[in-house]
Formats: sequence, C-alpha cells, structure tokens
Amino acid sequence: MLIAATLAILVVMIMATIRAVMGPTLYDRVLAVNMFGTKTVLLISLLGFVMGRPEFLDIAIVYALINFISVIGVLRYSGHFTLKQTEDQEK
Amino acid sequence: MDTLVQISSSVLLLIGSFLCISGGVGILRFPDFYTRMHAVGVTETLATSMILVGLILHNPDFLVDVKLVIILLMTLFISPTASHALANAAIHNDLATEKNQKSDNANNDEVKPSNP
Amino acid sequence: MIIGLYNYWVVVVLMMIGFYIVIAHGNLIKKIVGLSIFQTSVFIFYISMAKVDGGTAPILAEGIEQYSNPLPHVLILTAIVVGIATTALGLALAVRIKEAYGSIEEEEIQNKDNLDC
Amino acid sequence: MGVAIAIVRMKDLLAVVMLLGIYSLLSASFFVAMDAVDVAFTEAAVGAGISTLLMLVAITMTGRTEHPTRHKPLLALAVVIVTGSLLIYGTLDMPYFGSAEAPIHQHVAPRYINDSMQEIGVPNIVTSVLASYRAFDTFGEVVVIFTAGMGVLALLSVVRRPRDNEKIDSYNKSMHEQHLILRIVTKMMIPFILLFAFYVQFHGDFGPGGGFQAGVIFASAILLYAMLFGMNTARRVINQSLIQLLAATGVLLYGSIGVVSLLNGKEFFDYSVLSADPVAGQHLGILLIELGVGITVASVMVIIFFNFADRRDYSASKENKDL
Repeated sequence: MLIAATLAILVVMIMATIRAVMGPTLYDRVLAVNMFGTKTVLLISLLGFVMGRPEFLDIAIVYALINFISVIGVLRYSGHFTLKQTEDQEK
Repeated sequence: MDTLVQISSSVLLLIGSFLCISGGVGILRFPDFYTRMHAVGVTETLATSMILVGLILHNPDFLVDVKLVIILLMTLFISPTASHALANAAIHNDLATEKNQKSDNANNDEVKPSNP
Repeated sequence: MIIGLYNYWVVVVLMMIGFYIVIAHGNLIKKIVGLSIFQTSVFIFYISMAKVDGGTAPILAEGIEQYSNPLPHVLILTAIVVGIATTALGLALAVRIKEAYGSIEEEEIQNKDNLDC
Repeated sequence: MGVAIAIVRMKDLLAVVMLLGIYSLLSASFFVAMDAVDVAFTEAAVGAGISTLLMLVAITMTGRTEHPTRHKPLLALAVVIVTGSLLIYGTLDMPYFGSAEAPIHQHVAPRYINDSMQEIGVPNIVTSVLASYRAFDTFGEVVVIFTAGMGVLALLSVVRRPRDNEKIDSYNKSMHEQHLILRIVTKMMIPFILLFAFYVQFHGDFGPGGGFQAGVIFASAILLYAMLFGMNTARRVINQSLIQLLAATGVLLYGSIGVVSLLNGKEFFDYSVLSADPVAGQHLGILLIELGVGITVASVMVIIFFNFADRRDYSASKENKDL
C-alpha cells in the first residue's frame, strides 16, 4: 500500500511538472511548484516508511516550510505583489 | 484490532492517492487558471491529511507520530494560505479578464488562451 | 551490466545540459542557472557513489549493519551551502554589470566595450 | 532530466527559475532515496528556498526576458556532445552503482562507520565527520561562505538615507489590511520556524541536521518576515551592523575553538581537551562548532538577501526619480 501511494505521488509529480513547463501564465507555474512541493513532502514521508527508517521526517517539515516561503517569495518578487504597488493602488 | 488499524490505514492511503491523482488530472486538464487552482487547492489539503493520517495509523512510534502531526498541522495552515495568496495575486492583476492594465512587462507575453 | 551505470549516465547528461547552457546562452543569469545545474549534477554524482546496496542512512542505530558511505555526504553538504553563497556572489556581479552596462547579454556588453575603445 | 531540458528552451527567465526550484526539489528527493538525509536537508532548505528567492530578486533587477540572438549553437552542441561521450566512456570503468566493493568504500569510510561512536560519541556519522574528523575543511568552507557574504556586501551595499518613520508606520497600517490572512499566518509560523531551526541546530548530533541547515532555516524565517512586512520593519528588528558582527563572530567562534585545542597541547580542532572525558569533550566541541557554523550561515544569508533587496529598492527609487 505504501508503495502504491508512492507511485501515485510520483505520477502526480510528473503531471505537475508538465503543467509547470507548459503553464501559460506565471500563476500556473507557481501553482504547479506549490503542488509539487506538497507532493514532495508526502513523498519523503512515504519514502521514509518504505525504506524502513521513518525517523527522518524533519526533512519533510523543512519542505513544508520552504515551500510556503518560496511561494510567498515568488509572488512578492514577481512584480505583482509588491508593497509599492498596493500603495499605488490606494492612491 | 491490529488488523483493523492496518486496514483503515491502507484505505486512507488509497483514498489519499486517489485524491492526489485526481488533483493531478485536474491541474493538467482544466482549461484556465482558476479552475486548476480549485482542483489543486481542494484535493491537496484533503489528500495530504488522508495520507498523513494513514501513516500515523500505520506507525506505532510516538516521536514519529508527533512529527507527522506537526507536518499535518503545517500543511493545514500553509496550503490554504498559499492558495489564497496566489488567487489574490491573480485577481489583483486581472488574470481572468486578461486586461493587462499594468505597464509592467511581466505578464504581457504570457497570457494566452490556455487550451493544450 | 548497463543498468549498473545508468545513474552515472544521467549525471553526465545533466552535466552536459548545464554546460550547454553556460556556453550557448548569452544571458548572464541563464549562465548562472546553467552553472547551478552543473553543480547539482556533481552533487548527484557524489551521492550516487556513496550509496551501498542494502545500506541505510549513516546515522547509527541499533540493529542496522550496513550504512552508506558518509564521507561524500559531508563533502556535498558543505558544497551546497558554499554553492549558494558563490551563486549569490555571481548574481551580485550580474546586477552590477546590469547597472554599469544596462544589459546582461554577453554580446551587448562586448559591443559596448568595443565602442568605448 | 526533462526539467533541465525545458530550462534550456525557456526564454522567460522567471519560468526558468520556477523550473530550477522544481529541479532542486527533485534532486533533494533523489538524495533521500540515496540515503543522504543530511544532504537532502540542506538541498531542501537551500536550493528550493533561498536560491530561488535570490534568483528572483536578481531577475527583477536585471530584466526578465532573454534575447534570442545567439551565435553558433551548433558549435556549442558539438563541444557538449564530444565532452559528454568522453565522460560516458569514462564511466564504463566505474564500479557499478551500489556495489559495496567500490574503492570509495574501502578506505576511510569503514573507520568512520565503525569507530566514530567510540571516538566521538555522536550517532550521526555525517555530523561527526563534518565537525570533528574533517573540521579543518569545514572551517575552510565557513570562511568561503563568510567571504562570499562580504563580497556581496561590497558589491551591492548602498548608503541608506534615514527615512522618516511616520511614513513607514502609516504604510504598515495600510499593509495590514492588505494581506491580512498572510500576515497572521506568517506571524504564527515564524516563531515555529525559529524554534524548529534551533531544534535542527542542536539535534544535529542525533538525526539529520546541523549548523548549515539550521542557519539556512533561521535565515529563511527572517526572509519571510522581511518579505511580508517590508525591509524597513525588518531592519528595525535586525540591525545590519549587528548581523555583520554576528557573521564575523561565528567564524571567530569556530576558529577560536581550534586555537583553544592548540593551546592545550593537542592538534588544531582536537576537542578532547575541552572536557576531562575525551568523548564529552568531542561532544561539546561539535556543539560549539555547529553553533559557529549556524551563526555564520544564518547571518551571511540574511546579509546577502538584505543587500539584494535594498539594491532593488534603491534602483527602483532611482528610476522613479529619473522619470
């Protein structure tokens, strides 16, 4: 069952990659990267169980955090989410 | 009791995998950004929690369980927030209407009809 | 026999992709991306060398006999962090070049240099 | 692999950076599959987070699209193919993947695996090799990181004029309403991230982790704060000169431990003198060294990011003035 779940996640990762490569807009790409990151978290937890040493879940925690940070970062620095722009809109 | 736990964990893992795959199909096949976003945002949270709960049931070790719970909680916080931020940014920039009011060159070359 | 070396071939292909980006693209940022692909391929190479069949992660625990080789892990661990530091330095240089020349395309920079002379 | 090929084709640099992020996530999963948990940890924290961010900031400054003009890609391709085939020819002599008889596993590794528990007393072999057997190497790496941080500082630092605080305050108030959900979730996450960084720092002896990873995680928490609350707010919390001081302190802490062991009549970085019991001394030494590494890495990353972001604001404001 673990292996089946792992395979499913691998398939989904491939799908997300295709979307990230095709992705017509920037947001599609960010979405795909975000999804990819979440799936990586799952994959690493599952891999730990498959390999029989599930003590290494710290890595998955780091992934979840870093994923969040990079999504925020991409939005912040892709020129659409800046502090300056919100200020302009208020004016 | 033990077999019951094992079976339920397997079922949860299966449901999780299925949700994952449906999310993956969604991100590939849906026509525009917001529907794709919906596919991912909805399935991601549920699939992650399913798989993680399945793993928690699968595993008796206390420390590992605590770590899994931490991951679960963080996913529950982070993934809706990230989706919210993403959708918000997309709406702010009029993605659906494709108006491109900004003189910013960022989006001009990218917004095209997105049928594969 | 062929399967036994498959990993190394993937590494070589990745390395060559990075190399191609570095020599065939004029954009400095793209070049830095290429370098970082090259770098990661080297990391993958080292880590695949460290793997031992049937071994597990080199953190001692009871009841486990075989571990993977820890030495390459150490080397790569530090190399990753050093890699990001040097990448940052390269990006900083690219930013300064942009400010000085108004472009980060190799050819345009050369043209401007020639004009100055 | 496919991702890398796609990177070659992409002209849009922003998309390239996204793909680089995916590539780095993939390679980190590969590292987990190859048992290199420490390496995967580092790659996760560094490759997916900080390097993507730095590239993004750099791209916002240097422009986003690549010019298509290019001379003789065929020549480049030929060079690449020749080199690649030579390398593949070279791999034919290599021992098979995963074989335990490979020369790399014959020399120092068995000693590390078999004896490090008695000599160092730390279960994580990677940590004990990193911080004790090869501490001198690691010292070199830390100095390189420090130097790179200083290089970025020298290249990008701008002289800041003191701005009026009132403006910042009102600005922040408006921002609070703008991204309410993000800010509240971030406020909840940041203490947790910092706590987790400390856990990684001090748990590095027993599980995957250590100074390098902890430093990067710590820095990314500060980056998150700076991104959402603005550079000026972040600068009030974290003073630039304080950070520079800390970066130097980390390196000095590392080096001085070596000097202490020299003064006590042992070799450089032989920590057994730090305590009456040699193994306890080793443990103490590793903790201190990792602390030095962590401080340096965290502050260098923060320095690099702050300088990039400052430069960005600076050039943006200059452009506005020109217009």
